[in-house]
Amino acid sequence: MDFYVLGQQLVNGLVLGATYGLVAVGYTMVYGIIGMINFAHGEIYMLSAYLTAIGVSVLSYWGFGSPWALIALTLLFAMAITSLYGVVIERLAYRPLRGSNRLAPLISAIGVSLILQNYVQLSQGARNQGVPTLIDGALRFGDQEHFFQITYMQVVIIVVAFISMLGLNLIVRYTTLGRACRAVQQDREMAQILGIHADRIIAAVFAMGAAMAAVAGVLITLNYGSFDFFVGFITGIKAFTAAVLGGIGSLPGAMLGGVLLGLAESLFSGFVNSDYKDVFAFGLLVAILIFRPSGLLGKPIVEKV
Amino acid sequence: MQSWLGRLALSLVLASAPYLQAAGKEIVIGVAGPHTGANAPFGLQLWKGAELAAQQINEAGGVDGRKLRLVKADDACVPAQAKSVANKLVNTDAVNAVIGHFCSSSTIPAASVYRESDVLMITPASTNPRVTEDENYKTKDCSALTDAKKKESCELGNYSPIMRMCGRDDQQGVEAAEFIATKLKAKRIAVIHDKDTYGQGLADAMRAHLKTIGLEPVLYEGLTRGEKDFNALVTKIKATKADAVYFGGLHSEAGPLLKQMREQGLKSAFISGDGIVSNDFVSAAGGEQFVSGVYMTFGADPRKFPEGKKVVETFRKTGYEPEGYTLYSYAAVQAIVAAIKGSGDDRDGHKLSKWLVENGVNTVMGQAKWNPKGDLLKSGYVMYVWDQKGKYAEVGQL
Amino acid sequence: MVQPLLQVENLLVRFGGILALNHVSFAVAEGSITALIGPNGAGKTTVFNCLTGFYRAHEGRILLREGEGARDLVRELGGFWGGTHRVARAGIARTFQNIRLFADMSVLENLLVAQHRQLNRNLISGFLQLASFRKAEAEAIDFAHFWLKTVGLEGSANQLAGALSYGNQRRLEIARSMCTRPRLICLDEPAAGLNPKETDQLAELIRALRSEHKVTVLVIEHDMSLVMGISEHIIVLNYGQVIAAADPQAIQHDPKVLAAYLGSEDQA
Amino acid sequence: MAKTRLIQRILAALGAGIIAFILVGPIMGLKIEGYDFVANWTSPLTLAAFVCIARLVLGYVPLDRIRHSHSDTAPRQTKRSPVQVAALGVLLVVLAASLPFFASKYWISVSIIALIYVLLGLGLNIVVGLAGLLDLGFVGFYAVGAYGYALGFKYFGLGFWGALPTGALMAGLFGAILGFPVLRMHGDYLAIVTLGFGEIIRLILNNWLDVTGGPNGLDAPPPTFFGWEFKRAATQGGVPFHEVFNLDYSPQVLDSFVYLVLLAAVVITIYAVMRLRRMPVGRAWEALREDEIACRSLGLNHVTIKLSAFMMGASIGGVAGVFFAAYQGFVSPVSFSFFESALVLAIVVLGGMGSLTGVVLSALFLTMMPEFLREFADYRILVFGFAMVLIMLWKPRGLVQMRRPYFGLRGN
Repeated sequence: MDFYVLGQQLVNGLVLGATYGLVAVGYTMVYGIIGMINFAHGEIYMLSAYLTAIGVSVLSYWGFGSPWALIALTLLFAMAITSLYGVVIERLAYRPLRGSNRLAPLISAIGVSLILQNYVQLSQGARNQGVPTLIDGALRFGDQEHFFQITYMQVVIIVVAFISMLGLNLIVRYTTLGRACRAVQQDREMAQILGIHADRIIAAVFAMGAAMAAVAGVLITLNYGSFDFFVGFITGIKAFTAAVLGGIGSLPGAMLGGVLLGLAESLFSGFVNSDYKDVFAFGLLVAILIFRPSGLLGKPIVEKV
Repeated sequence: MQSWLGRLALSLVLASAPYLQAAGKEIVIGVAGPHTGANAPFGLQLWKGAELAAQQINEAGGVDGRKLRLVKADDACVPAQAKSVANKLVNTDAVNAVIGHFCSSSTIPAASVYRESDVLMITPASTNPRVTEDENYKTKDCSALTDAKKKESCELGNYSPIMRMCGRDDQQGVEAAEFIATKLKAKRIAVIHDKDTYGQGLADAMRAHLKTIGLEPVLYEGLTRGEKDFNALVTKIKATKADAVYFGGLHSEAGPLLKQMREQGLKSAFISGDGIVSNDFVSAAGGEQFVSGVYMTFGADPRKFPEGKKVVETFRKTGYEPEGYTLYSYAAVQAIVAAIKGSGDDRDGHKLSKWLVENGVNTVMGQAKWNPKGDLLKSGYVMYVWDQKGKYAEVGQL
Repeated sequence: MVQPLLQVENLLVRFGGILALNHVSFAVAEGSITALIGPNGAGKTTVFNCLTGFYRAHEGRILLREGEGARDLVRELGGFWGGTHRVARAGIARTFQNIRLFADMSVLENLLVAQHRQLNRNLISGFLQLASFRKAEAEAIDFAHFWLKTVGLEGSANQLAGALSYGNQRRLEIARSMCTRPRLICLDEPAAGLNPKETDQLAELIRALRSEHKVTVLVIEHDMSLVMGISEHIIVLNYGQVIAAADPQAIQHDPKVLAAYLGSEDQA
Repeated sequence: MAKTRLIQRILAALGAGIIAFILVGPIMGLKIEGYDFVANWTSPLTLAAFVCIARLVLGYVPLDRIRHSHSDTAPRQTKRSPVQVAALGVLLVVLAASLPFFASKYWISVSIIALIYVLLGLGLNIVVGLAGLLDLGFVGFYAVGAYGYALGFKYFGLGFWGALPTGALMAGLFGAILGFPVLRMHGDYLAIVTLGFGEIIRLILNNWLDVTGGPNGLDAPPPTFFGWEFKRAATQGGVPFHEVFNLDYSPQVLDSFVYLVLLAAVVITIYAVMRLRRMPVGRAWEALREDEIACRSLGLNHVTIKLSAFMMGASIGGVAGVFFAAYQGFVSPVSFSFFESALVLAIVVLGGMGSLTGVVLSALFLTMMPEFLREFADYRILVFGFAMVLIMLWKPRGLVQMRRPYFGLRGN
C-alpha cells in the first residue's frame, strides 16, 4: 500500500468526518434533551448552504474583499438565521407535541423537512447552485510526484470544527446554560421545580444545534462549492448515523462517530470499492450496535425492573 | 420564481375554476418530467423548451388553426408516480401526444402506458437503450399475413409510438470511447458513474466499446448521487495513474468530482456525456478555472442552424439560457406538430410515428430522422470542450 | 421434614464493585406465606429479580422443587433468549413495585395475555376461528372472569387497565400473575400506596390465594402490621445478608432485626 | 384591560411578522443567480404581513381548546355487533370492487398505488402500531417482495401467482434475518439500524449489477388470468384474455384486474389483522409494546414475539412489493428509497397507531392527496408537508384511535 495514498485517504476521511460530526451534534443534543429524532435537522444544514451563497454574494457586493472576513461574517450570518429557524420550528412544530405519543414529533419533523425543501426550491429555484472558491492552495507533504495534501479550506474545516466542538463542550460543562441543559436532560420536571425554564432551555438547545449545522453548512459549501435544495437529506442521514454510532446523546460521541464514519467511508472506498461504501458504513453501524447497544460513548441502558 | 406566493394564489383560483375544455379544438401535449424533487432543473428545461415552441406555433396560427395547449405532469423521477402520471395524461387530460419523461427509470414504466394506449411519446432526454427496446414489444413479422387489412395494421403496429429526440447511451459511449482512444490517445482510463440509470448506462457503453478496441478501464466505480465529497474516490483515481477520466452522470456530481480532482493535483483529461450540459456545471465545479478543458459529448450545436440560432436568441431575450435539453424539448414539439399536420391524424401514436419515420422533420436541432423503433438514425453526437470562460464549443472550432 | 418449594443457596450478586447480595440463603415452604423484609436498600428487590429471572446471580443456586427433584433456575438464564420467560414458565409469577400493567389494553386482555401459554396459538386455527381455538379462548375468558371476580373487579373487564384506580391496578396485577397458574407468587410491596381499608382487603386476598387457590406466597412489604398479620415465616435482609429468619413473634423480638431497623446509624 | 390586551396582541403579531421576515427574508428575497444575487422583497414582505395578520386573528381562536377537546382518553371499544361490522365491511368492499366499472384508468391506477400503500401501512402497523418497534427500514421488505418477483421471473420463470406466496415468504425470512441482530436494541437505536438495513438492501440492489440489473432495474411481467395474458397480442403461442372471452381489447382490463386482486389481498389482510388482535399472538405484540418486562414475567418469550411481529409485518410488505412490481411491470432501486419508509411510517402514525381504520384512511389520504393537488403542480409537496405537520398538531395520537375488542360477559 502506497504511504501517500493512505495518507491522502486519512486526510479525506478526517475532513469528511469532521463535517459529519458537526451536523451530528445537532441530532445528539436534541435527542439528549427531549429524546426526539429531529429529522428536519438535515434541512437546516441545507438552508445554511443557501445562506452561505447569499451571504458571500451580498457581502462581496458590499465590498468585502478579504476571504477571511467573508467567511467569518457569512458564518455569523448563517448561524444567526438558522438558530432562529431552529427555535421557530421547535416552537411551532414540536413543542405542542411534547408529552404526546413518541412518534408524533417524528412525523411532524418529516413534514417540516418536506416544507423546508420545497420552500427553498420554490424561492431559489431547483437548480444546482454554487459559491466561488474563496481560498486556494494546499499544504503538500512529499515530493513532486508522490505527495498527499490538505487544502487550506480543509484545514479551516478541521480547525473550526475542533474549536466549535470544544466551545460547545465548555458551554455545556461550565456555564449556567449548560448546567441547566444537563439538568433538563436528566429530569425535566425536577429541573422545572428548581426554577429552570425548561422550554427556554430546549429552545436554546435547538438554537445551538442549528448553529452547529450552520457552521457545517457554511464550511462544507465553501469547500465543495456546490449545493442544491436536496443536500440536506444525505448529509442528514449520514450525520444521524454518526450520532448513533458515537452514542446518541453524547457530544464527544457525535464527533467520534462522525470521524469514524468519515474514515470508514474514505478507507473503504479508497481501498475496497466505493460502490459499497455506504453498505459498509451501515454494516459497521449495525456491528457496533450489536456489541455496544448504546453506541461507542453512550451510557449503557440499565434495565430497570 | 420570484413571487411564488402570488402564483400559489393564482393556481388556487385556476384549480377551483370549472374545467372548460373545447374538445377536439385544441391539441393537448403533456410535458412529463421531474418538475419537483432533486431533478427539477431538468424538468424546467423540458418545460421551457416546450413552452416557447407552443407559444411560437400558436402565435403563428397554430396547427391548421388549432391551438396547442401544454399540460405539466410531474413524475418527480419516481417510477411509481411516472405510471400514474402517464395514465392521467392519457385518460384525464386526453393528450394527443407526450413530451417526456426525463429520467430513464421513469420513462420506461411510463412508456408502457403510452404503448398500451397508442399515444405518441417523444422523450427529449432519456438516453437509456431500454426506452425504445422493450422486451414485450418486439418487431413482428407481418409478411406471412394475407389479409390486407390485418397486414396493414400489423405493419403499422411495428412503428413504435415511443420515440426519442436524443441519442442513446450506447451511441454516446461509443463516440466518447473513440475520441478518448484516438484523439486523446489515452491508455489508462478510469470510468466513473453515478449508479443511476443514465449515468451507469453511459459508463457501461463506454466500457463495452473500450473493450472492443482492446482497452480495459483501470478503474470502474460508482459514486453516490447527492453527495458532495468524492475525495476518497479521487485519491483512488490518482493512485491508478489514469490519464483520462470518463464520468457518466449529471453536472451536480461532475462539478464537485472535477473540482476535487483538480484540487488534489490530478491533471488527467475529464470527459463526460450530455448530463453536464448546463451552465450550472460551472458553478457546481466552483468556477470557470476548473471546467476549462473538460470534454463532453452532446448533440450538434443548434446555433449552426439558422432556425436554431433564432430560437436561442429568443430564449436569451426572455432571460433564460436554453441549456441542456431545452431545445430538444422544443424540437419534440416541432416533430409532434409536423406529424399531426402531415399524417392528418392527431391521436394514433402508430400513425404519427409512421409519418415521422417516413418523412423526418426539420427541427431547431437540424434534420431529424428515425428508425421504426423510434431511435434517431443519426445520433449526431459531437465532442465539445469547455473553455476558461465557462462556455463550450465543438472540438476543433475554438 | 418436607423439602421446601423454593430453596435459595448462597446467592451472590455484584453491581459494579458493590456486593448487592452476599451469600443469601433461605427457603420457602410449600403452601406458606413468607415475607421478605428489611430496610431500604437491603437487597429485597434484587432477591426478587434473581428469583424471577431478571438478574442472573453470579454465584449460588435457586432450586425450585419439581416432582421429586429440583430445578436450578440460575441455569435457565442467559443465552440468546434471556431465559426470564423460562423461569416464569417453571411456575414463578410476580408483581412489581411500580405497577406494570398493559395500560392501553383492557383489563380482560391483560388477563388473557397472562394465559398465552394455555391458548391455541396456531395462526390458521385463529384466522379461521376453528373449534379448538374458540374452546381454548372461551376457557381463558372464563378463567379471567373467575379471577376478576376473585379480586373484585368483575365490573371492569372492558375498561382500560391504565384507567383503573391505583388499588384496583394492584389487584389486577395480582390477578394477572395468578392467571399464569403459578406455584409461587412473588408480591413486591403490594400494599404500597393503599389506604387502610384497601390494605385489609389485600390481606384477605393474600390469605385466600394460599388457602383457596393453593399457591405459595412470597411477599416484600414495608407495612409491618400487614406482614405480621399474614405471614408464617419472615426473612430479614440487611446489607445484602440474611440476618434473621423465623416466625413473626421471634422476629419481633430479635435484637439484630431491631438494630437493623432502628440503629442502622451506628453501624455506618 | 381590554385595550392593553389588544395592544399586547398587536405587539405579538408585529413580533411574529418581524421574525417571519428575518426567517424568509434572505431565502425568498435574495435569489441567487450564479455568483450574484437579485433582490426582490415583495414575497417575503407579503408573507411577513400574512403571518402578522394570521397571528392577530389566531389570537382570538382558542386553539388549545380545539386541540384538547379531541384528545379524549376514554377507551374506545368495538361494541357494534359482528353482524353490523360484517355488513358495513361487505358494503365497503362491494363499493370498492365496483370502482373499475365506472372510474377512468387514471383513477384505477391511483387507487392501485393507494391500495399498495394500504397494504404497506397494514404491515408496518403490526411492527410499529401493535408491537411498538420503531422500524424505519420497512421499504426493504417491500423491495424484497418486488425484486423477489422480478428476479424469480428472470431466473426461474416465476409467475405472478407463484410470486405472491414466495414474496411473502422471502420477505418474512428477511424480516427474521434482520430481526435477529436488532432484538437486543431499544427504541431509537432500533430505528437507525432498521433504517440502515433498508438502505443496505437498496444499495445492494443498486450495485449488484450482474444479478439485479443495478439502476436499470428489471422487468416484471404483468399478472395473468389462469394463464391468459392481458395483452393485445399474447406472447409466443398464447391466447390473450380478450380473445378468450371475445371482448374488445382495452388496456384498462389489466389494471382493473390488478386492482381487484389487490383489493382482495387488502381485504384478506385486514381480516387477518382484525383476527390477530383477538388472537394470542396479536395480544402478545400489544403487551410487548406496553411493557416488555411484564411480558417476560408472565412467561412470554419476547424474542419470538418480536421476531413474529417483524416477520408478519415483513411478509405483508413483501406482498405489497409483488403487487407493485406486477403493476409497474418494472422494478428499479429508485422506488425503494428511505422516503418511502418515512411515508409508510407517516401513514401508520397519522392514522393512529394500531388502528386499522386509521391506517386505511390515512393511506388513502396520503396517496390520494398529492393526486388531488396535482393542479397545484409546484406547491403540492409543500401543501403535503404542511398537512402532515398540521394533522399531527391537531391530533397527535392520529386520526382514529385504536379500539379495544369488547368481551361480553359469559354465563358461569
